[in-house]
Amino acid sequence: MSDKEDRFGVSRRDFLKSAGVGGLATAVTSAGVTDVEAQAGPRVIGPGDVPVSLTVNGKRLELRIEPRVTLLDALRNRADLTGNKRVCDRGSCGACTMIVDGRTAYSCSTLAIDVQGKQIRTVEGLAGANTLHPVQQAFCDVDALMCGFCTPGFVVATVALLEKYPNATPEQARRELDGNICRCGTFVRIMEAAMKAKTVAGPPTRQARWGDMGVARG
Amino acid sequence: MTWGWRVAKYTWPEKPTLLSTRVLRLDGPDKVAGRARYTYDINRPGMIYGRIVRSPYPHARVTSIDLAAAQTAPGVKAVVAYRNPGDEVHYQGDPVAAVAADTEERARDAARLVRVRWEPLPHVSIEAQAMDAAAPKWSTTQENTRPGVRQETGNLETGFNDAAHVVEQTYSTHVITHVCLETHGTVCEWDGDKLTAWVSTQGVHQCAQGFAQALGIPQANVRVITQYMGGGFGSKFAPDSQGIICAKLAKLANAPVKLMLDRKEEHLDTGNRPSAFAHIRAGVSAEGKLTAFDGRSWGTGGAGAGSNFPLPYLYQFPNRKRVHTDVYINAGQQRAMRAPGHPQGCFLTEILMDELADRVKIDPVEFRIRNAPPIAPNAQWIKYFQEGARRFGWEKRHPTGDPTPGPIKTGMGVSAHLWGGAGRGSTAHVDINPDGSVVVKCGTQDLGTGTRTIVTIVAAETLGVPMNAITTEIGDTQYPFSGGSGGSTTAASVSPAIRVTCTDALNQLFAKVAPTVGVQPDDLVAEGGRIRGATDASKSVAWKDACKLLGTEPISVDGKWQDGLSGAGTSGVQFSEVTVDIETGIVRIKRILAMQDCGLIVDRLTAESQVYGGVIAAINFALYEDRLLDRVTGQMVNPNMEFYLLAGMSDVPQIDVVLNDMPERGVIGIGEPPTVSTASAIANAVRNATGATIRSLPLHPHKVLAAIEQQRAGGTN
Amino acid sequence: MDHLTSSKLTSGVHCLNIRHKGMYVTSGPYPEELNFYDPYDATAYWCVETQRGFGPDGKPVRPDMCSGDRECCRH
Amino acid sequence: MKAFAYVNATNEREVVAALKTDGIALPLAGGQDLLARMKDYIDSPDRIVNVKNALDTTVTSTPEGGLKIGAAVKIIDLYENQQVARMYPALNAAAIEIGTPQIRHQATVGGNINQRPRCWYYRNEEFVCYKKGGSRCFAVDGENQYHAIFGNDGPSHIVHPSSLAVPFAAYGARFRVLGPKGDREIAASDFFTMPTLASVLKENVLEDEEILTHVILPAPGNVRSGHYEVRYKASHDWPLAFTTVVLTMNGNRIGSARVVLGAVAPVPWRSKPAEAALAGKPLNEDTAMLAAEAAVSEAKPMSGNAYKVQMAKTAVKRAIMRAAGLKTV
Repeated sequence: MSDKEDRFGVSRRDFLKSAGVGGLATAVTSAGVTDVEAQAGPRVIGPGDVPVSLTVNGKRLELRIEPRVTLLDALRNRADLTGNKRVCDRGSCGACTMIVDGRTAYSCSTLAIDVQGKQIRTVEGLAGANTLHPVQQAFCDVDALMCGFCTPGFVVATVALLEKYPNATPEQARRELDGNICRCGTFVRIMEAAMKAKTVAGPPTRQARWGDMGVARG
Repeated sequence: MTWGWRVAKYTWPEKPTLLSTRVLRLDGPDKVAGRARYTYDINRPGMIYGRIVRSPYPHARVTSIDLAAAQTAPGVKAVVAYRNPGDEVHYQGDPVAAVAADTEERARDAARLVRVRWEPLPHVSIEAQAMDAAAPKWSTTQENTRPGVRQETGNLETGFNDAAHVVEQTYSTHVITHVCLETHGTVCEWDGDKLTAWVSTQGVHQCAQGFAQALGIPQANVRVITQYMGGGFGSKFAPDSQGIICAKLAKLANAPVKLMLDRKEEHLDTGNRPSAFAHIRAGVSAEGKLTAFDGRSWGTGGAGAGSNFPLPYLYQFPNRKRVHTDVYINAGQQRAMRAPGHPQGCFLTEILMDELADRVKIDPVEFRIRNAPPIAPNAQWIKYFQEGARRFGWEKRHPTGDPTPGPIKTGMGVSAHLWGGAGRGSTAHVDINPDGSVVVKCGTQDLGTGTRTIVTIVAAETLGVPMNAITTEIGDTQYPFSGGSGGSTTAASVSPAIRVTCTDALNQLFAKVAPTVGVQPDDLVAEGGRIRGATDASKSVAWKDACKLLGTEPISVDGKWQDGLSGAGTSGVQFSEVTVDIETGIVRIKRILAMQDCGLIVDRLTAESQVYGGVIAAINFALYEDRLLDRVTGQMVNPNMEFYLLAGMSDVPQIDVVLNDMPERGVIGIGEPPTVSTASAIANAVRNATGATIRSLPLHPHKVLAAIEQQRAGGTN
Repeated sequence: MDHLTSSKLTSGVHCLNIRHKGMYVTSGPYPEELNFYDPYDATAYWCVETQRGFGPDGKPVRPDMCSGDRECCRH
Repeated sequence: MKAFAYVNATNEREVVAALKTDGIALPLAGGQDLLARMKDYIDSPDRIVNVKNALDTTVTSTPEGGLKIGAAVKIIDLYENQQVARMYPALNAAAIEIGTPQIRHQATVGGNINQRPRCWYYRNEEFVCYKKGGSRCFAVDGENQYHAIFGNDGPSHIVHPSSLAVPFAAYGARFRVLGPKGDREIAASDFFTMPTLASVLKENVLEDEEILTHVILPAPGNVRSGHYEVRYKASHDWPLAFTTVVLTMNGNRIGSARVVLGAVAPVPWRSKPAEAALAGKPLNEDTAMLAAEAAVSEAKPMSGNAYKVQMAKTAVKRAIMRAAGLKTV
């Protein structure tokens, strides 16, 4: 790491030794004796590459990565699963949203090593071989996407919404989709898609279709 | 210049089957399924990752750059110094060096090992401060301000003599950044002296030229590919420094390099919308006619970049004067951002309009109608004011200040805008193959506006075949030249090119099949997958059978945009209803109505999406976004998406879009206009709700509360 | 790049390496535009050599800056 | 993010043991705060101890009629717990306001209580402030619109970021912590520390190698509680001011009150003046307004956040009105 004196004109070396406060506890720098019974304890692994086994879209994925690699980066950079996007990389925008054991999670803010043994679903795992997931179809049908970069995250969040509330109210939908940001401004139609997807058994919507002749005027 | 002459044979169909209908976005399925590969998603064999080292200081001189530690760090394949000792950096985020390593994590590690020594220089980061003669200078060689040219029309003295009321106030808007969800970046791969670059760009051909000239290689050696891109909003027309650095790292490492900026770099060094300030004195006659406008304006486009905007905007002040000053500060430079200048000029003018309307006690819609330019094909404001007011329930609007009890006040506002959107110059190629397949190639790119879809719509409409019979190839410099996608010019440039090219190809096919069908080529039409006589439909041949007559040689046609199929000039009006909690100052938007034209609508579905998107972008401009520089250190305090606020689902109101289809005007762009006036309509609605005027964006609660407080205290609000 | 494609730059006066968005989009004219406001210049400029808003000499890229005798100027 | 070694602890004691190392070790629960800090190089630990599989993930009844909440309970599970919703409605109301669905699915009760400040100076590497071993609080002369309006004696002017700490303090919760010297219990209101030059590197009383394991809520008793958050955005955003009130009723009158404000001070801010203004009064809008005025009577805003005084006042008033079952707007 570059010396803080160079970067910011203030030395942080002392601080780094003493200020590791956070998470659920304070930092530990002392080598003092503890009253907690000394025990073999769990194994310390890393910081170099370690084997990490993930279950993604029902398939087993064996990787060798550093413990610091996030779930998002593990899939995008090591498994070529690039459907979910990196946008804010800090758990603010939702483009990286995956479903981990049935609940949505920001994969940018999840370590890959922490989700071993869990069922991970990405946007790639939603569509069938020849058919889209009803949520994906609804997004297409109402044009709930533009540049499409937020879309995979929104699609995953909407799938999770409807798995939790199959008959979601607009209020429930808004709340469950509040963790995602779109910059093109497709929100109105995403809401429309969510409401449409919950009634997939209903009649097809407006006359818009791909490629066919004789599309009716809207 | 080719405009001004018309070719009669190229026209839009009178009774289209696809044009102006709701056609689904072609790449929707690939995008919703995560199959669409953006630049960020390109993974090449042997690819490594680039990372740029940037200045943490807003203004400094580089005293030394030591690359040694980075060069020997694990996984590092290339390290370059981008600056030399003695060089001056002018903003936080100014690039100074770069590394490439085998993993992203190691590239970040190595970047932190580049030891740069700095001599910090005095900086300036606030417009008002920069304008002070004693202020620190943003550059050791440049002044902080650049005075503009004085513009004067009519006679100000006469204008103010005619005024029954005069308003004099200062108005302002803030700096926002583009926040493209896909950050700027590139994947560069060399094959000998040939470069292939996947770039998140609004202009593939334009990027190829940039790479070639910056790297000193023939443009023929550069191929740029952008199949999908995650938002540009005016900020992605060139490879930029990160593109050139990426290409150099790839050359040095002899490996493909992916270099995508992170969110912080994106906020700091990929452009922004300049701030705008104006001190305005304006007069209105007793009859409610604008008489005079005297404005002194300024703003900053960052380090050495301009900040001008149109002022006054749209409304007719017969006597006016205006002087603008560019102010330079130590911050990243501005770039074109969705309707450059217009949102600023619109806001500054439209708030003033409501203040003037209240002085003469005329309803704001009526006041605008009295002062709007006369109705014309490209100037539909008066019509939209009238029809929009009816649709929106404007008659329920109370005078300024919601009289109902309780802390939640409701109000309505209105605002108007315009944009050019004219096209020109695109070229295209079409092959009609003997097996009936059709390939359309155009070196344009789809930013999410639906370009891929409209290219296919126009080709299918012209050739009379289903859209799924067309293979559309865009987003690659291997295809014919097209302009960068900016200025809302893409639809108006590309659609005519496709129409012309496909018409020419079809005419060649008509000539081939005429003898077989037994109808003169000029009397043939293509429709419903068949070629048939225009008057005698019984004489026909199926598309596939017609193409078989080509034998072994396809019809292969190049064509170019021609005048007559596209137009220029759009107008729009927006209405907004908001609530304001006067005990917290928090504004919530209830609904927005957007009235908009764009000439001939190509795809109604994606055109509507453009309007929704423009409105929502402007909600962000009005309420949430704000690039905040620390007033002491000049460093950005919110270079993320946590404290750089953007609307989420719960912040987005009901939005109604009314598109005025005007096929006789040809195709005109719609990307920018709908984002111009929303913020003004919102601010006017806040004023209507509270009776307090906020003359500065964003409408943060602290300003709302202060304005309410000032109004209660009997201030000049 | 033909400078005549940019109304903001003058051939023989401005550096050939100056770029702005208007040179890169195939935009048609909108003659009535100036009925609705007076002319203004909101343009962001960059140098094709550096791909930044600063020239090879580190000074800003703007028509008023890129028309003189800067060492990097290419007329 | 600096590379780190990783320990997957399976019980509380393993966590404490694993936190002992020559370098810096930090516990990782939901990770919604810590990973962002690490990515921004605010913290660069040598070792991460995963506590998700080690700490209690359940909510259980206590013999005293209260609830014991494991530190590893996810926010979403806290929100959806029926006992919590019935017994401590303000806690339930606070839980759903936290972050986003994705964050609530990952983040834990312990992590929420122990998260580090969201101050933008603290969060940006460039600003070496008191909390990072520096000798300045940049907010004093800088962009302090989201900083403290109470407890502004310095040296740091952060607002405490925990949404749960406020209702926990108002309901009189106690925090159980475990460390090398065994376990101890600390009242929620004593857990958080006002900044001093000696204590500014952390926000609470946890010692080295100590971890929070449980929150213990007393039996609610005959109380009425209310919670109100003022937020700029309706979607994902940090509150600008919020309040939990817990009123012990004495017939139709308020017997005693706890009024705790959030996002206004370096700790969850208990307002004694507001509590005094409520004692003995009927529970109605007039009382709420008086208490709200009292709550902000001692506010000392900074140069750019006086507006938050009005917001805090409104939050107090509306929290009391909610406790009274009255419409707030």
